[in-house]
Amino acid sequence: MSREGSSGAGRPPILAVEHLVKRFGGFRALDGVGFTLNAGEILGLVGPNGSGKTTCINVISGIYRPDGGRVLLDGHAAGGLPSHRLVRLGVNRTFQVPKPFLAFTVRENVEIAVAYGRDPHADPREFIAFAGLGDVVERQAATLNSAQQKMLDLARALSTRPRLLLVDELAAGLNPSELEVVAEKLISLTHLGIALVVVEHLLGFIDRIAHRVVVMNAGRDIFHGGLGEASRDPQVIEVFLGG
Amino acid sequence: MLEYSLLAGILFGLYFGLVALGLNLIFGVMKIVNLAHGDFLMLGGYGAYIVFTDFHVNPLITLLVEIVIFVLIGFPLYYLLVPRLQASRDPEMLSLILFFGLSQVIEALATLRFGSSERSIPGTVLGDGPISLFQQTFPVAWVVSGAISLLAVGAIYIYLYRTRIGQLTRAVMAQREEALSTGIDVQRISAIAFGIGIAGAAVAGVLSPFMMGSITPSMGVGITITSFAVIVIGSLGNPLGTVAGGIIYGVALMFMQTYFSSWANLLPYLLLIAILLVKPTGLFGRRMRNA
Amino acid sequence: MVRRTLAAFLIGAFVALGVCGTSARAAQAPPTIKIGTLYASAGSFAAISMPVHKALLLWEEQVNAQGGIYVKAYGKKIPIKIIAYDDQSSTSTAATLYNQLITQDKVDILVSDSGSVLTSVAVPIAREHQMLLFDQTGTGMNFFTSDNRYIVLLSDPISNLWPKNVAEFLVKDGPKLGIKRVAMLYSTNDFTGSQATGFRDFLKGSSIDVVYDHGVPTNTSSYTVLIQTIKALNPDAVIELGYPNNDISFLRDLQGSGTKFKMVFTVYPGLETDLLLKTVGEKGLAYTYTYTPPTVIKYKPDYGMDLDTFKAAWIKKYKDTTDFGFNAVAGYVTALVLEKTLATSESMDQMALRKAVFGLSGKLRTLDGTFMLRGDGAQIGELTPLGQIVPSGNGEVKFVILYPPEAANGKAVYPAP
Amino acid sequence: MTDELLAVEGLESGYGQLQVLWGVELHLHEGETVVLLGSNGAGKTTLLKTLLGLICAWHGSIRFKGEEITHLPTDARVRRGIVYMSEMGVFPDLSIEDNLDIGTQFLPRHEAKERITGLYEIFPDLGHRRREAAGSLSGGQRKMLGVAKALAAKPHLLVMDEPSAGLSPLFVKEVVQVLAGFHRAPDLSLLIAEQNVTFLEIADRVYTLDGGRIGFNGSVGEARENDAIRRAYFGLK
Amino acid sequence: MRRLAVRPAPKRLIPMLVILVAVVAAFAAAPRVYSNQLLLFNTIVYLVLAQGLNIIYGFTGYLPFGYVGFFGAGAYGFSLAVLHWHTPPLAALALGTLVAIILALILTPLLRLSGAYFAVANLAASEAVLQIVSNPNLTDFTKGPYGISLEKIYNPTLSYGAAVVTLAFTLAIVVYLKSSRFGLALQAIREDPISAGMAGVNVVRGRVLAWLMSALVAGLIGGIFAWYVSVFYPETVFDLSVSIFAIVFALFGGTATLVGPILGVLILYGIYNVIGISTPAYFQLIYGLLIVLLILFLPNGIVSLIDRGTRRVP
Repeated sequence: MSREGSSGAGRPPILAVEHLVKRFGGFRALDGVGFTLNAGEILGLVGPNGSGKTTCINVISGIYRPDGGRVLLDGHAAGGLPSHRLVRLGVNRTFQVPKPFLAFTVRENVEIAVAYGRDPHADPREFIAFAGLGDVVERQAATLNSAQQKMLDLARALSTRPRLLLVDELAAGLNPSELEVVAEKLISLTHLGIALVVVEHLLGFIDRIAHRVVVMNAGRDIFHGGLGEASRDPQVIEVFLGG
Repeated sequence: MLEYSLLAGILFGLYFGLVALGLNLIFGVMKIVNLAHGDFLMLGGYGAYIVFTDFHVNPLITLLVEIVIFVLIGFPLYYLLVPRLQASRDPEMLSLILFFGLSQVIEALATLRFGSSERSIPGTVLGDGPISLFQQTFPVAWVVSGAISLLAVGAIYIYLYRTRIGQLTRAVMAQREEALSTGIDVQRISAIAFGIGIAGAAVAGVLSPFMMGSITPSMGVGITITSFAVIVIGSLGNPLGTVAGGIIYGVALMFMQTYFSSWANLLPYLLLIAILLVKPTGLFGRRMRNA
Repeated sequence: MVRRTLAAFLIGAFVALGVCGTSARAAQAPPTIKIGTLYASAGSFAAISMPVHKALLLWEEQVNAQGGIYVKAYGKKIPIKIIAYDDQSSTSTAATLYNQLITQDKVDILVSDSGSVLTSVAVPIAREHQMLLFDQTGTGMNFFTSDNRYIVLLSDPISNLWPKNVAEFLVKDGPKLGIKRVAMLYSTNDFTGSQATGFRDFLKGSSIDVVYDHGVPTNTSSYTVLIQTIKALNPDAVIELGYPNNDISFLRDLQGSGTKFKMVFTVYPGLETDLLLKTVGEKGLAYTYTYTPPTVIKYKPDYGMDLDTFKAAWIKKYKDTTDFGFNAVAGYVTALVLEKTLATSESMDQMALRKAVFGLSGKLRTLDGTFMLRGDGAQIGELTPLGQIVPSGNGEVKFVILYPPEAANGKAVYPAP
Repeated sequence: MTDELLAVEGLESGYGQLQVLWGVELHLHEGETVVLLGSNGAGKTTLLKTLLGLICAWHGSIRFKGEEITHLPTDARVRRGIVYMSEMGVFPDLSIEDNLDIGTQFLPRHEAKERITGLYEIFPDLGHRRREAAGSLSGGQRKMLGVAKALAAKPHLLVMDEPSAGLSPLFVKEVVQVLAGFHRAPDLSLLIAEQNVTFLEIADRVYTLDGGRIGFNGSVGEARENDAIRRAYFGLK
Repeated sequence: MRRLAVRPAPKRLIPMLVILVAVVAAFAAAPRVYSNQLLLFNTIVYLVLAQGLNIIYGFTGYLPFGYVGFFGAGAYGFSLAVLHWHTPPLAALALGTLVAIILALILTPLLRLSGAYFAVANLAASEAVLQIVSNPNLTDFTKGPYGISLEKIYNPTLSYGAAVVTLAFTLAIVVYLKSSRFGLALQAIREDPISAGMAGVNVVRGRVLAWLMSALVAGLIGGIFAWYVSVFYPETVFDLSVSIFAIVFALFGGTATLVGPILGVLILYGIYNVIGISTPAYFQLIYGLLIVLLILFLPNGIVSLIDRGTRRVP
């Protein structure tokens, strides 16, 4: 099994994760995960519950410090940096359970991220419109429904102008037409050179957008390649589909 | 001297475990900080004083009556104050202010009724002469208070672990949301815990003239702050940890009195800060609240 | 005839003038003399503040019942009015209220609250507004400086003088009784801390050995372990200097732990005898030493009620004697000094009042002894003798005065039985 | 209908000023198992919590066995036999035994004991570890305990909030199997709010909830044939 | 220069500046009209403390029950500089403030705690400082329990002026926080620290800066308090009720606003003094009841009467 992504023209990949370990007490949530990702690429991160997908994103986005292994951004070590430093380096993310600033309006939610992001000259309206929240700009985030809150999460993440976007279960809970819109939006981001890691339960959605997948189980990466191949891999079938 | 300080610290600490027990029960069940805790203790003390001076009733009998009375007071008081508080934005913080206000009201009423000078009950009421324990002699009040504290803690243990309501109380303490979902009448359980909490304060109050020499209406604030230190040392929200917190506090205080007397008051605060920084859940806490 | 007419006319004119003159002076006289003061109904100083304040109120009632107080500046009796605010034992509240009394109520006389802490904030305020501060019991040493002319201490001696008689007794009579080793335990506040300082100073150069000298926080409520520590040093005398709560706890724990010292001195059994009797009991006080209170010595006053009359008046008004004691007497002494000051001051100007108060120094003898001022306004009279409490067997106690020799009326029972 | 167990009519509710449910109609008969399909944020939890009285109903009525219960407190509803299994389902800090005991809070002591003994027979894994904290169980076992705790209350209507949440497909199947064992028990009806279609295996009828409104209401077969549902819940294609 | 993508929309800034100027001007002029200057002075002290508390509680959600510790540290820093090194008052104020800031730096680890834990630990910290300052073993340095006397530099006019300047400074900080992206960032931290980090906000730095700012104003006004009253005991400047008053005033008005704490102090401290002067016997009772009723019926402060989400109020 190859751990190498297709790295282009000698430039280091935008993200490289090597032998990443994260422990909670005696439990190894991550137990030596590794993969790489290039600009403009979408990587699907799939695996059963508790396999370490979200933990992996949490480590890459600076919410947890890694207990072992490395996170490289453009070839430079970035493991254990605080979130705001990573944001400056071009990393951002959405949350499985959206975490907007509930007392703020939609506009304020985005404005704060613009102001502290990589492009303070950006126009917050751009991101609000992209996320389809143009009609609720002055609403308090607390009054949005959960789908809207997820999109607000995405808008906030994008407004720091990330080069690497980690998307944690954005699709869950969206209806089919919404799913299609979101899929197209995520794909459109790759045209800007943004690299995406997408964690998702809905395999159809992953199939629709991801160039490659990494299948995780028990904190390890057990498969790298296309989703089609994955569904034929006996090990993947065993752990993921439950035999 | 070492042995004496240690033993005295344990006896004294047992009593302070009792003093703080109710505060911790209330915090554990409803996550509110009862800053009027010391004032309920003070009321308990005056209750014993009045009954003793006017009717010559032994405080140990008053103690039993007060348990009933304070539980009964706790009920309406709970429904008057707490549900409304819990509907607010930041109940944990606002509870600090609300109960500070209540503490002012209680102190004011006590001053109007009892006057401001020290009151006490003769120490001989609990028994004559000092008692020998492990070749050391202690005031009888300390031994009686220590024993009553143990009884009270035992009663709380039985309540929590051997009765149905106690079991439901533990459920509310553990996960309030899940308790609501399970159909537990959380308000009723909380009201009972509130009653028991202030009754615990009252029991400690009955003993306070003996343990602290005298009582005054203004004694409440100091007691509340000390109780805080004790429950944080033992772990917030874990009533039985309070006893251990009390003993650690008591022993540490007695050692300080013996060897660095003028710094004795600094100790509980440093202990409290150190424990919070090293292990915010207290020495006997199980899990971290909040991130 | 003409002469007689002329004389009558002249006399009439004089009388008229005189009447006019008198009426002119009477018109200037205010309807009341406003005395501004504070008290603490709650908080840590309530216990020492309320008795003092109640004594002032008792005096106000008595004086006004007789049509007021004689004010020499106006040459007549004028009713008094006590304007009193509750500072709740809070110094910041007290400060605001002192200012209120001076600037809004424009009181004629400013009397501080009881105790050093609540008096402290009044000291600079009075000085700033050039009001003479009638300091009742604020005995803090650093209130009194040679450059501040706006303070007089009325009812208690400055705190470091308090233990003079105790210390001298130990130095002079101690060796005869076999007292060599002394332990001192004090509460770390201004009042008792200053006494500890004074005590140390008085013992300097003597043969008495201080084997234990430690402060404890004022809110200490448990002395059992401290008593054991002291006991291990085997002292011949133990001096405990504390507030009422400290003395009560100390004496109760002493009794409770069954420890006997040959001599124990505490502050408050003498000052608040009823309170200590009620809280500690006759047994716990038996054969301990204390400041002999004015309530016992029964000085024959040259001025004002004697103790028994005062106590009777108190009982008549308040129906309770729990807080009748040293502080009640202190409040009454304040009243007597005010009375006498107004009766002798040429004008109501603050400096004239000061002159009048100083004029009383060494001449005024009240139920609290002789009033005597140092140049900076500190009280150095009214020193209380050392006494020993002797049980009478009926729930009451008697005091035997031991020192100074001229006041003594008995011998020390040493060691205590 | 005489055997109608639960009748919800015109139900509206929400949080603060935010209305979540809009005129919900839902009926459930004795012994029936109904799956309420809905995506995240569709209002499933709000609906269940309103049924239990954990959230006040703004409008509409809830009747249980013909009795109006719209304004009863939660404990009164539990006493009448509506038991709720939340997403968490258990008290992780309490022991397994405590959890089951608390489930039986409204039963007489002797009956409670029998009931728990019975449950240990059905769930032997729990019986072996009864003194351990529920939090020490694996995700699947914890869900089983949740089911057992809810059953301990002797429900007539067991209302479950996403029993599949946080479970791997393997465990979801196990939960479905367990529930299948109770399915069609004469005195037990199930109302299961889910987005996982695996639960349709044991359903008699299906409702869908979308944006706080009931969309589809029909048999499992009809649901499987319905185009919109297929697209929404059976994958993208 | 970085263009501010976030407000200040000037329409928000102007009403706040008007309020600031009006309040400061009123207190600067008041002693000419009303002669109980100390009451005015204490009002300023509480205005500064309530706003300082607003900076840390309103904007970041930490409730410092021992806030008075910084006040006391400032008062003692000032006094000891004057007593031991004969520092002129203004320089001593700087030193006093520095002492408060150093104390805040020492206490920064407490920011790892949350909710009641932080409140209680902070309370303990201020009590601990009191115990150290008032210890008789340190009498040579701190004057121990015997208190401070600074009669030589007593100057109520100048110190009142300094208090007015401090008030202006403190209100300016709050205006800045209300209208700047930094203030918005602090509120973002209060709402959700993890999301704030993902919005690019340096969470630790933001909290510590807010903590130091609130310590700074408390230390400064503490020093000025020492200067103004000139005679005080350790218990005076470490009095727990100072913390509680500041908290109650700020909450009563409404936190995370400029006007809330101002209204809170003016109304409640006003009532406090009126009761204290008119019905002293029932003073504590009435005041306690007032607090209870306030929390029960107006838990989000007076500004919540104007607007439900207090973020729109200046």
